[in-house]
Amino acid sequence: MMNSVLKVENLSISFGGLKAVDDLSFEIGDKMIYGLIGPNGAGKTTVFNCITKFYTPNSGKVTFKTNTGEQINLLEHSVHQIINYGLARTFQNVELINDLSIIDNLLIGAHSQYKTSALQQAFLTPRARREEKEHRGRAMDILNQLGLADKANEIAGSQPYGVLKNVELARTLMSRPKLIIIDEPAAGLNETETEALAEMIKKIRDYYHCAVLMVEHDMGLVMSTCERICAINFGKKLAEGTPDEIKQNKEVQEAYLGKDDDDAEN
Amino acid sequence: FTGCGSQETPAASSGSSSSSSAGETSAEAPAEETAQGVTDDKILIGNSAATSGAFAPIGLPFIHGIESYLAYVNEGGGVDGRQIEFLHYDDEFDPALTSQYLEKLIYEDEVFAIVGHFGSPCIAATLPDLEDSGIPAVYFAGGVADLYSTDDPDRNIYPVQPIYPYEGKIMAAYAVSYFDAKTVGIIYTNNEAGLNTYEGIKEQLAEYPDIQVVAEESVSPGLTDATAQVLKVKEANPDVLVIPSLSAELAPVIKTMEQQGLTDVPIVTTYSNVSSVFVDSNYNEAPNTMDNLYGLGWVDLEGNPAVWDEFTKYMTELGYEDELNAYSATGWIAGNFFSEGVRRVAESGEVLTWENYMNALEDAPISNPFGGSIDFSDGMRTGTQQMVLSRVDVNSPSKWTAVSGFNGVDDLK
Amino acid sequence: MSILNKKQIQYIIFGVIAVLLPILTQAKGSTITLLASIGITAIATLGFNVLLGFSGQISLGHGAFMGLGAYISAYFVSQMELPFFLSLALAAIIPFLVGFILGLIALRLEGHYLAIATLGFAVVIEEIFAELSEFTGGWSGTKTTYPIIFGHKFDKLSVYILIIIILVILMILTYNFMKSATGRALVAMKKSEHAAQAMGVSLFKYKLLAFSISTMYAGIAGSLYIHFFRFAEPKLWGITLSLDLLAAAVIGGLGTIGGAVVGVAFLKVLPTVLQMLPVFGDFDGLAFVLTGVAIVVFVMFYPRGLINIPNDLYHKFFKRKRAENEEVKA
Amino acid sequence: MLKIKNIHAAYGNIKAVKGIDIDVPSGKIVALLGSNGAGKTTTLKAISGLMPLEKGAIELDEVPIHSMAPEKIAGLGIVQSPEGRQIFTSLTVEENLKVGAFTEKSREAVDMRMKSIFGYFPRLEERRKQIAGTLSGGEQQMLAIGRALMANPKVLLLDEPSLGLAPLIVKDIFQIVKRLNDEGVTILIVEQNALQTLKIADYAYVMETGKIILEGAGKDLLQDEKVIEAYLGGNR
Amino acid sequence: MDLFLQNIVGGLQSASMYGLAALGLVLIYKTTGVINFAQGELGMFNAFVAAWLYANNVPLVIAVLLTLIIAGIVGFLIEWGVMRHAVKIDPLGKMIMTMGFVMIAQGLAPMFFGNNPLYFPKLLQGDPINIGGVSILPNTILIIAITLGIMAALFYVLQKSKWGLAIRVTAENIQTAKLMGVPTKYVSIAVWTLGTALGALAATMVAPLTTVSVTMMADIHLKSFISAVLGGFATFYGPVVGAFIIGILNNLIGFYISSKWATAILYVFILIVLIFKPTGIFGKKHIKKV
Ligand SMILES: Nc1ncnc2c1ncn2[C@@H]1O[C@H](COP(=O)(O)OP(=O)(O)OP(=O)(O)O)[C@@H](O)[C@H]1O
Ligand SMILES: Nc1ncnc2c1ncn2[C@@H]1O[C@H](COP(=O)(O)OP(=O)(O)OP(=O)(O)O)[C@@H](O)[C@H]1O
Ligand SMILES: [Mg+2]
Ligand SMILES: [Mg+2]
Repeated sequence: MMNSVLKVENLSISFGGLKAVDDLSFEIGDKMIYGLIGPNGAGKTTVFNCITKFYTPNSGKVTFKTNTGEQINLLEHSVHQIINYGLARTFQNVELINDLSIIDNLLIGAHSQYKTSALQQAFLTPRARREEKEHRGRAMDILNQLGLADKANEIAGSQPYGVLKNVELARTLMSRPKLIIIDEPAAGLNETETEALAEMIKKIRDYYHCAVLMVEHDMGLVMSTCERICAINFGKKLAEGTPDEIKQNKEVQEAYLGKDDDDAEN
Repeated sequence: FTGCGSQETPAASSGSSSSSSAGETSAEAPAEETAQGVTDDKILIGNSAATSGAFAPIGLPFIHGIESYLAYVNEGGGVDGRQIEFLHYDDEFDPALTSQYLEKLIYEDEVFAIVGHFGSPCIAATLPDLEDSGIPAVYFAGGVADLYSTDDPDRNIYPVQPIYPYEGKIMAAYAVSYFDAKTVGIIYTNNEAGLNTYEGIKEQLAEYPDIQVVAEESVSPGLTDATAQVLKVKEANPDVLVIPSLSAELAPVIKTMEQQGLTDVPIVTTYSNVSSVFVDSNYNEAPNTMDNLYGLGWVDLEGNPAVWDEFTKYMTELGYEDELNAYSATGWIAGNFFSEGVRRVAESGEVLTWENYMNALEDAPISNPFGGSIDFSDGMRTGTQQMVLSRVDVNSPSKWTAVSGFNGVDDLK
Repeated sequence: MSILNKKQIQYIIFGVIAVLLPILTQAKGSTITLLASIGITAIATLGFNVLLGFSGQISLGHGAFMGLGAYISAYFVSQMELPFFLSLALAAIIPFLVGFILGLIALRLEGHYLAIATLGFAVVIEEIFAELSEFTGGWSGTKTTYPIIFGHKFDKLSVYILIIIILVILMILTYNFMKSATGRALVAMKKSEHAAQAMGVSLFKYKLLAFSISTMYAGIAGSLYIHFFRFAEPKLWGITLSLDLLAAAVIGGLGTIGGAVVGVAFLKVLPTVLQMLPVFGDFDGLAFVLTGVAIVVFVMFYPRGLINIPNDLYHKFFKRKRAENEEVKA
Repeated sequence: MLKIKNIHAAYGNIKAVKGIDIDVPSGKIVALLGSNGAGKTTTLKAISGLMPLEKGAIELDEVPIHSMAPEKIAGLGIVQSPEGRQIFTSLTVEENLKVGAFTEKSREAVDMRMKSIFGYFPRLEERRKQIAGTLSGGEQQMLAIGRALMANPKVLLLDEPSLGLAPLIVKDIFQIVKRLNDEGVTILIVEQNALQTLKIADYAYVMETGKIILEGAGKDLLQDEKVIEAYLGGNR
Repeated sequence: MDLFLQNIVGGLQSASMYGLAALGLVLIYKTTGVINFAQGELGMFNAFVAAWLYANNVPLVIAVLLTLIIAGIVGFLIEWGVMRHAVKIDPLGKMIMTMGFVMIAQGLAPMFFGNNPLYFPKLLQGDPINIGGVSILPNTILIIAITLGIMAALFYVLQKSKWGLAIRVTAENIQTAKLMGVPTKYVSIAVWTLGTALGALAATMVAPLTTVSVTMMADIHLKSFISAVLGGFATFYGPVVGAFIIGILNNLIGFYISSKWATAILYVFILIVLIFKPTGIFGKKHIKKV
């Protein structure tokens, strides 16, 4: 048994008659970059939503190893609690607060870290000030790491898509996560940008010591960053393995990648 | 905190601009100066009343009635050579605004008197301020119970209109004595006016041992349908039905009565509805019910044709010919009551001070140009206490005819 | 210069001016009444702004909470003879708790549904105000006096000063609060519930918090109202008042502290000024119509609120210069 | 056919497009490439009339269209599949498609087109009654493209059509674009996937910070590795 | 039993008017996201127009038709003159603008038509018809029929026709709707025109029950808003059903429990319903996928 941070067992959910996720199991090791791939509508985003409790699955178990090393079943907790245990996410359609500055957006990511009460904050007690300063400093560090420091005070809404995706990524880090799950981080990026993103994801993992669960259609990114990949279709697992194993898998090729023949670019 | 001290002590007997007039009117007694707002040729009075928004249909005619009366007086040379000038602010029926404008009137515009303070909540909210200031306040367009008092000779408050609870008593007394009723039904509006009148009705009915109240229903302001209430009353089948509601609620109630076939029970309602406008705008939709509709009146518009003509003439002259209704008539009355006091002061040759003015008001009963009179002596501050009962009569010009004389509660026992 | 840029300092300066100006200019009583009325309503609007401007929920029942504060305060001062400040505190705490309980029930609702639920509450409360005559004086209303604080009997001006002091304190607290983590959580919740939840913001908790805080402000405003005007009756606290709070918050500038004051001032001063003008004032009802027109026009041209006018003007006049400077540098 | 002449456009103080010229000849595929925030989307918005011009002109068959209302421009046959999908989330898939054909009077034509779109994207047919907001990201993208096709456009503007689509479907998309073009539709396509795009494009423009910095025939650019590396963020 | 039914029938009449007003409200809301606070007061103003026409000897039916046309023009002018130019303003701001219209309508009505309440008759005169012990006015039947007819027409248009689709997409995303060639301008003009006319129709029907006065629509407007919320803004039948529930319950509570507490009890009831159905009885939760 490997040392896993997240273990999904027999997860199922259906909408009406549609089985969006069907008896799916997989497991992510500590500080591992893990890929979840599959055709459109295969159920990837739905898996994310189940893990983070935006949806309540019909059955299954999601075990997460928290910051304190405790094993908990995420399904027994509610949406806003998930991040407290060290699991943060991004969204397929970027969900930032458009009229706040980028640094404020990051601070929202640190929400679960604040210990002072609303009253203390209103009265600007020394503790509240200290705390605010500390988180602000941390946010700047993260922006520095991700090369966004010069944009810290820009209003999020005026930034191009690519930047916003990175800000969302940065925001997850504010919660000192053990695992971040990211939905299509490379969508809308060109190849150079995607490569930079690949580096960034690896750096995040190394620097912040967290595991990454990623859904992505850009096979360049997936194959170059992920240590293990799970391919699903119709909510069911097609295959799981190393990037090479997945690339060679006939079923995955058929359902998702397409035959290698005209893919000269790969 | 001293900044406002000067404002809190109004010049009860000293008007800034009036020292010369004092010398003229009573050269022998230079100690006495005219009150604020009075000059040689002018008396400034004022009020605050809602003339916009939902209450404009009442406030505007009322103000126009006052203006008409003053035009009438001023055209005749004013009172004792003084023209009466009238200042008015629109408080939108918001007590906070009333309070603000009242201060402006008393301490900044320095009017001689407040004439026709308007609207129950606005009156209630500012009554303490009025009393504190000591300024004569004549006529209140509203019937809040606080206006009523019988034992305070120093009170500078002179209500003229009937006060709700008292009107309720007269209503009940008429209902019992005129219709010889044994059972009474009541439908009242669930607001300040309705509830206070209702309490007066109940109080009076309690005095008759053998009278039974068989239905007490309440309607909410602005309703369009009173089926539940009317059916309840219909079931109870009272000898007479008392509805102390204003026209906005009375209209839907009688129309529902017509629809539900409850057309033969006599209805007694408040004086506010006794106007041609009410009949004109409702009769066609509820003819059978309204043939049995009676209303109190504290004035008899047709009883004194000379006054009516005068009233009509000046209203028309000022361009208010569309507003010849009960509200404008009350404005006229307000103007009349105020002027009467000034006239009396002038006749007795005294200086126009608040003190003298108020004494003059209390001197003798003041008669209402449209009938009836009010006595302010010995601390009586009760508003009108005698009322007539009229019945809807589509053939008369005012659409109502009196069926009784002016009676008070005691007269009806 | 930099210290003047601090919002808290600006609010204090505003307060000092609001107090000194009428005293120095020897303003008349009615001006003080107007200013006090603005101050009181601004407090309630400030709270309303926390609810609507920051957390994005609409209530049409806040007038009722103001009424609750007013009656509580009058009752404890006049009937129970408690000190004024204790009554004021109760007039803040009890509406806070009632708001909390109503919030527990109503906050499953959103948008107009919440608006109507709170409106329903307001109607029921109004009915109760009218019925509980021992406590509220029923339809005839209730009266109380100017407050007596530490044996010192207040008068109109001193109550006004008290109102401004409380307003400024609340402005500062609200500002701090809105700039804090909690404030950001509210804003996040308003803009994207999903994102907020994923970041650990409990929608329920924060909606409830915003709601109860705003009802608390309304309670404080109500208490000050009754101790300034010394009279209250049930109709005062109805939907008209709630809509006024809503309008003031939007016209002044949603989600801004100063906007609450500016919006209320606009709505209160405009009719008074229009009435004083020669032609408009003489024509009955015209001032009312023009107030309506002004609301339409100002919202249309300043949808982000009147509070932004100075800023916009500043940009209009200094912008060009700045752009030129930058051109030169580049 | 579609000519863009020296247009400028800005969001408040932010100048997003600073004087660009683009020519989209009839029956051709023209690609508009460039990095994030270059102003590509803004250009497409300007063509569709959603973005007022500060300066410049846009002409369709010599007729200026830049001061026309967006719905008029759509009526002329210039139809866009916008960035970020912008599907109507509360409507069903089928209703979304019907809105796409709003300017079409004939019912049969609408039914026919819907059928052909279901041919391109069978997934949409399976989900015709599903509320569009609950579709997966890729499904929504298919719907956005399908909806644009429903209008039977003369000029089709595609803003990053391959975004969020699985590799297999991406291939399909480019094939569909090619096929539409063969059927006579003029196409202006914005894409991050520069290599694939250049393969099918007749001509391409490259934007950076609001200006065109490079243009040329698709094949020529594709051959020029330096260009691709420097401006298009691609490498082999 | 008769009394029970009589109470229900009595409620239907008011309910229909809440329903009609609610339809106008929902129509405008669905397209523009704006709660038109002025719906009732514009209706009031138009009722004055109708009463004035009638008083000047215009035949009743023509007076009503003319009024509807004038109301339509008023709605058109509001959209064309003001709302259209307020593109950048969020619905909340627009809502406040409609509050400005309330003041304008309330202020202008007495200026144009005087301060007296005016008379306006029922569309259908005639004595109550007795059906199984329950009496009902022909006019009441007419009002109910009109309401249900308009509801059905709107339902059909919205759900089944291309224009219904146009209305819905304009409401959801006006920019993209334009991109699809939907003439959103006409859509908003059409709904403001129609919505205002519906308000006026409701007002001309209310007029005979009360009188034509500045305050005549205040309660109706409020109840129509509440009806829409109770039934849910999602459909056109929801608000009408909501209106009928309110109209009928109001009477039943008034008759069987207490007329004094009827309103309060009704609101508590609505509050409870909303807790269980947070988007109204026929409401749909707008799903936004993450
Ligand atoms: N709330 C819902 N109601 C109904 N169907 C849903 C719902 N959410 C998702 N689905 C359906 O479930 C399937 C899985 O959706 P999901 O978003 O998980 O796909 P995905 O793998 O993320 O696809 P993509 O790569 O296109 O984003 C899709 O077909 C989608 O239409
Ligand atoms: N609504 C807006 N408000 C302010 N600035 C904006 C807005 N939309 C875009 N911008 C800015 O305009 C510039 C051009 O943006 P545009 O969306 O046209 O770029 P793009 O080439 O489509 O980029 P991407 O590849 O990210 O889609 C960018 O600097 C962006 O930040
Ligand atoms: Mg997905
Ligand atoms: Mg773009």
